[in-house]
Amino acid sequence: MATRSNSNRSGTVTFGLDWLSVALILGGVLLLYYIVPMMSLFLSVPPGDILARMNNPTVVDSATTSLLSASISTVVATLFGLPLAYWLARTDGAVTKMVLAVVVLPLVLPPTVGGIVLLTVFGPGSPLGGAAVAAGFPLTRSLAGVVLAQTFVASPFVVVTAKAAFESVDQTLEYASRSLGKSRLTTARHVTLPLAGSGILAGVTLTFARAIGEFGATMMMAYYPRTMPVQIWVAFIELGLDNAYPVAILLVVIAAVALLILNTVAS
Amino acid sequence: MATRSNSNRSGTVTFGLDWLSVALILGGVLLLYYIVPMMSLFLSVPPGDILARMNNPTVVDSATTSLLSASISTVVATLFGLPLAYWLARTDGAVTKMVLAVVVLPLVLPPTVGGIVLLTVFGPGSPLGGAAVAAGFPLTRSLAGVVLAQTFVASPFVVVTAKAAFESVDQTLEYASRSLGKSRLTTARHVTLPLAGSGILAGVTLTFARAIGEFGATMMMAYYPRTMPVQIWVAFIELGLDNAYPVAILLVVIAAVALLILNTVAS
Amino acid sequence: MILELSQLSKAYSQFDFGPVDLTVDEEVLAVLGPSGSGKTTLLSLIAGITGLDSGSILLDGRELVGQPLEDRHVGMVFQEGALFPHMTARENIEYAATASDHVDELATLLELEEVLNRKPPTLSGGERQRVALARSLATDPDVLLLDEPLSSLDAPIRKRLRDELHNLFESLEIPILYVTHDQRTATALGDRIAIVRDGGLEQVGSPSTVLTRPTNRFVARFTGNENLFEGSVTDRAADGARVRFGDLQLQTTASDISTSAVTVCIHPSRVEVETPIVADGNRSVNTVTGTVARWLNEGSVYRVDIQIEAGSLTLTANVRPPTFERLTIDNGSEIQVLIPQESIHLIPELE
Amino acid sequence: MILELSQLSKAYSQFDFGPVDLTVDEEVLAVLGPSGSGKTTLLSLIAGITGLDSGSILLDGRELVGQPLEDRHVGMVFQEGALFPHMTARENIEYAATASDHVDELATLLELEEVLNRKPPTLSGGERQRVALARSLATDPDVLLLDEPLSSLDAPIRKRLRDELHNLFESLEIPILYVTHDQRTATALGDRIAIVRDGGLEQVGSPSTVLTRPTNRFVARFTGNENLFEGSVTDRAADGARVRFGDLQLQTTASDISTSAVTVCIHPSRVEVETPIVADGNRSVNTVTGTVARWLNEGSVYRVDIQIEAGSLTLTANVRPPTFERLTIDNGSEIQVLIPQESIHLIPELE
Amino acid sequence: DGGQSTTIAILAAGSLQNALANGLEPAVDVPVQIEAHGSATVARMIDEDQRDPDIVSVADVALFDEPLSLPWYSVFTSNSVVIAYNPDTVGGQRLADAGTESWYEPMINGDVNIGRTDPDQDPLGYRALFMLELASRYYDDASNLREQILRENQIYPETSLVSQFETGSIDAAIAYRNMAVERDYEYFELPDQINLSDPQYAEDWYSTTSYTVSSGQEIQGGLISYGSTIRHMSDAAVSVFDTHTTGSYLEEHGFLVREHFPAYTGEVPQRVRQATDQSNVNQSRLDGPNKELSSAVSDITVLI
Ligand SMILES: [Mg+2]
Ligand SMILES: [Mg+2]
Ligand SMILES: [Mg+2]
Repeated sequence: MATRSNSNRSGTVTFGLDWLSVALILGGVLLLYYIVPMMSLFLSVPPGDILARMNNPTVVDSATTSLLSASISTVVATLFGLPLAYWLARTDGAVTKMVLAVVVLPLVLPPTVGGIVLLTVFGPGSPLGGAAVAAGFPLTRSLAGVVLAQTFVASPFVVVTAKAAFESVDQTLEYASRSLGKSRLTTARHVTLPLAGSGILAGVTLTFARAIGEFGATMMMAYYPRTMPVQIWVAFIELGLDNAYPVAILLVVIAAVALLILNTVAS
Repeated sequence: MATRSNSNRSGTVTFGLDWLSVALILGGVLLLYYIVPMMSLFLSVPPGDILARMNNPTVVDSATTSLLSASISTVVATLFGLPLAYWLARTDGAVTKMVLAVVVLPLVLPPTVGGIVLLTVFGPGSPLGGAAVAAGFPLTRSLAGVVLAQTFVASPFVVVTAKAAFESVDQTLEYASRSLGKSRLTTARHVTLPLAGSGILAGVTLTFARAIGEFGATMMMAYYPRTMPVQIWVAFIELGLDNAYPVAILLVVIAAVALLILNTVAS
Repeated sequence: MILELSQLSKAYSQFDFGPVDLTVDEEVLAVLGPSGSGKTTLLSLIAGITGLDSGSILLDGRELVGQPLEDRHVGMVFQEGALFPHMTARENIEYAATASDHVDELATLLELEEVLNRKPPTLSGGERQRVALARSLATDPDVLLLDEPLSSLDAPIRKRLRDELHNLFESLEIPILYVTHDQRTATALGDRIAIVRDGGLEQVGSPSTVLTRPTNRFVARFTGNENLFEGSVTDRAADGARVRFGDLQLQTTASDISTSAVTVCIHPSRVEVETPIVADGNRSVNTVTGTVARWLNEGSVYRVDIQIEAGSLTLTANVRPPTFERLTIDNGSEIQVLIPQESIHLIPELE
Repeated sequence: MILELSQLSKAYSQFDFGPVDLTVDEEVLAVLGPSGSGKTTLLSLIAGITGLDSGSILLDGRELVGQPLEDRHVGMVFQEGALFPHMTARENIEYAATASDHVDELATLLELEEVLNRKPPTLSGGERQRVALARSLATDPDVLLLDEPLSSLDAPIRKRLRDELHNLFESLEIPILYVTHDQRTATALGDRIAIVRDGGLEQVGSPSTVLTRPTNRFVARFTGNENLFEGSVTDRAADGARVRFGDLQLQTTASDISTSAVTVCIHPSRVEVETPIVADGNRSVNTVTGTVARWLNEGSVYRVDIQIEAGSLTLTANVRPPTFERLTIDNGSEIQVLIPQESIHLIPELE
Repeated sequence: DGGQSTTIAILAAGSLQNALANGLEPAVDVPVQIEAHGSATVARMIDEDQRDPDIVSVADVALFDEPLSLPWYSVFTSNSVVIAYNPDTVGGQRLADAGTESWYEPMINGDVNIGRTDPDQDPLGYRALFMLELASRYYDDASNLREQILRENQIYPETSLVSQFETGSIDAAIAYRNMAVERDYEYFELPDQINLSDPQYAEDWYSTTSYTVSSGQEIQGGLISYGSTIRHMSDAAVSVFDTHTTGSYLEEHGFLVREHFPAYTGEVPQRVRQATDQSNVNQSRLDGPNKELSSAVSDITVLI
């Protein structure tokens, strides 16, 4: 019997190893698919050009706007998204599924269309937008507009990811906290959030990355103040790729550094 | 003592309930922020207009292209992304973190810029793209181009989400399967994947949604064959919003139905 | 403090809990039952973790139903401790403490000084449970609920902690519900024991009553009464009934049996295989002979299955190691079995 | 089949396992130790779940080290069963089965026919463990490893399953390692017992040897020997040494004690408080008197702490309920304690 | 020939999209693929090798010299600058009330939110500036309209401008005539002297205004002229180009076809000239003889 099963089993090994290699190759190919274009981008510009742009006030302004708006959008998305994610995580049923569907829908809309639709709601011609303009706080062509656009496009990620993170926190710990006389808020702050931390961080990371890279909806809601993606587009149209690539590289570097800091500080 | 603690505790209650309401309101506001623009989109067009577009061959073609390309992109992203996600989930250390960073970076790049960078790698002028054209399988202005663009932009979501899903599968179950003499592949197919199923499904959903809504990179890589986002763009620059909205609504409806079917079939 | 539960009930899709009526004074009530019987549900309802369908929970007259769990002042020690894994032991206790000097007091009481700065994953099971207990006590609860705190512990630690809890519980003057599936823990810690089955109370009483006078077969089996036989009462007298089961006919001291059909219940720890020198004239003993069919060394005790010669009955006896060795018991050995009259408990069988 | 482990070792950041040498024949080796002692690590190394640092694992001469776990043909029953939650019981077993008729055979053997179509979350703990066992056996393993399969079960079910396993194991002619932290389970199931502590083997031997002749204090305490005292040998004779501890001086049958300093070890189940009629002339008994300091009803047995009058020693005795009642034991009662000479085990204390 | 397939790819200015898709495409037998972006984007995409169309058409022939440098092109149609307004908004209504003759008054008063495109990126953007400059001179009671009316916050990208206008975010837009015609916007036609559509004012009048874009180029005012060229010569391309530059669809879509169109610049391939001449004769659309008007129609001179 030992002989039978041994031969049988060694057959499985070879097969299994082959498939393991195939799997690793598949993953590697995808990784290359991310890396190669990124490398091509970085190699296309002499480092001097990038440094030169770092002194260009327009670029600096757009970098400031991008960092600021993406940070605010991420904070807003997180602040508003975590309660929604928590509710989704702790509830079951048809309503939950429908709400989750609603959260995913903004992703389906091309960002440009999303931006246009946001205009109908927040543009100066809409009641809400008009009132905001009257109050001296216009919701388009302003940092607020950038944030509204980025939040619409990027916030679903933190909601979906944080939902999964909250689901992984043992509810018993929350009951334990509350049975110690702590309110829901205290419990959320001291128990649930820290424990869902790494998952939430992943969602925050995705949201920040998507927000800082957002172009279509931002362009519609707020061509000014210019974010880096808009600036890249403008640079491209004005003087072509050689002009646009350094800004794109700066965007990638700034975003990478921001994400690195975010992930280092948070963990 | 009972009196002291009672008053103490009822103070906490009021506070807690208040904050609970605040949290629910925050979540509700975000939900409204998704729903209202979507409603405004749907209400802006008489249903007849939408039905009329469903007979327009250009729109039908673009719907077919979108569904097909987003499906292929999702399959490709999943096929290549799951091994990567699995590796990320089962490995720790600096390399893992760097790889995860690489996965997130495509999100940072504005999609249009991503599309341009992909052109430099896969365009007819590049060695790879040239060879592909010579082989009769052009990587731009083709379904392949659409898939390449959508995959670049949308695949990170399935990787990040599936990683979390794989992490939630008890590794003991994998050991149990392998100790029963099953290869890694058999174990992955019969144990890990089904158990990570709902998380992977969430990632697949995000990827499909993002892929079918992708515009910037797709437009650069493949203006033809037209996907629905490109068709929306064309309709818009032809005759403005009234012309574009019905197509946008169709896109949302088609994507919602596709996601519904995906989620129903999968679970 | 007194805790009064009345008509507590909660329906699940696969399981109905209650209605349960129960009053717990300043005492330890051990809640004993198999897994899935509703022990944890009972605690969850009292703590407010699970909402109830109907019923009332009065704590010194204060109605707890409708109050959120954070306002009930009910301390709960969860099965695996439910310590916050991102906080040290000290932080866990401090998080709960109403006064900060409380922490060190409790740490001393529960011998936790050494581990205060360690995080839960690095604590042993016993340390974890003591921290969880300290954390619950730090809130000065009006009621203490414990959900199988010892079930995951190693035997020697379990034994030691059980002793410590015994002393601690006596010093707390609040109602304590202690859930366990281990009959020995329930017996050792409980002032009273409540046997739970399928969401209802089967029997509530002192440990010795529940153990020696179970009211039905389930309680009997769950408290280790392995010798259960269908029998019938043949003769009723003032000083006890005679009962027939299999081919045996034995004298008992049972006097108030209403039915003829009974379950005869003889705890293995009360079956003797050796006559003591301190023979006691007042105690009458049934004597039967049998053959050893099987034995199992269980460490502190040997479990010996004895085939009774008068019939096809198998009686299980717990035999102490010295006795086992002295009688050189082995499969097939003949053995004399002594069953004290008062050790035969009769459970009336209603149709 | 024979399993030979040599110099097996594995270093973790907080814990070093091994080096361990162990040979397991076609027998049941119960591996007993506290949690965190390395029991699961031992099984993981054999199964190939954990890579080892050094050492060799020979199965009938075949080297397992370096082989992936799927090729080792080592069956493992995980602590909580590790059943695939998305498959029914039948699918779990079929997944593993080399031949399909195997499934029904095993289902019959382990009495699983009724539950084959149910999914793991709906199974009781005992059913779950039996399915896990059936699944492992379906692969016809060359070695069977079981990691505390009974630890989460209710007492009555645990007892029943233990009996079933006992019979099943006898029919399998392969090496079986059965990990547990429960001394009674180890004693009942093991042909031999290995005591594990801090990643090393403390003692390997038959259940009665390990229980009555522990080689050190740790083994003694872990096997329930609560009466451990520092003592010194005062007199060595061919038929046994005399030992002094506290103010007591007792005769033992120990004859090969090399040191003067010893730990005196008397298992509570071997301390008697009643003289049997079947007194045995060959067995000599030490008699001391004491006062009951405390007693605890543990269900099948009373644990009685006895203050020995001759000194400040407290001796714990397990007393059967009938004896307890017969002697009307209570706090403060005077009591005569009988300690058979052969029940006093001396552990040499090396400096 | 140069075409790899029989499908002809046209990369064109966004304002041509509708005319090409619904006017040209049905009128030709050859399958065409139309892609439209802002004219500057079109030029960039070709210059950066992201696009390789058979025919390229832009709304500003200056782009054919820089960044593109193409050997020849045809100027085939014109457009005019109009003021489109949204009568449903308060500001739009004020504009409607003011009427064609004094549209600039509510703008000066700040009662109207107007939108325009970026003069640094888009021909329509600087043409709006030229129009206002010319209007300041043309209307007696107007002066310094550029300074009085223009704010930076009126600038939107081309596509966004339409969205803003249609969603009521802006009351009025400085737009091309064809956009207003095709989409049924309410609009004011402006006098030929300021609408940049009449060749007779090009040389002496339109050219008196200029704007320096951010890259330093100074752009002079001139006629709005759409230029087109064939990049990959083939029979199919020539046939499409012919209909594209001489078809009657242009007027139907609100473009202005002047008598001297199409006019050629550079070394025009003979087969192209033959094909288009033929069409013009057959359709009798040209009143006068076909002549090269390069000086008149090269409306924009790029001064470095
Ligand atoms: Mg429970
Ligand atoms: Mg246990
Ligand atoms: Mg273990």
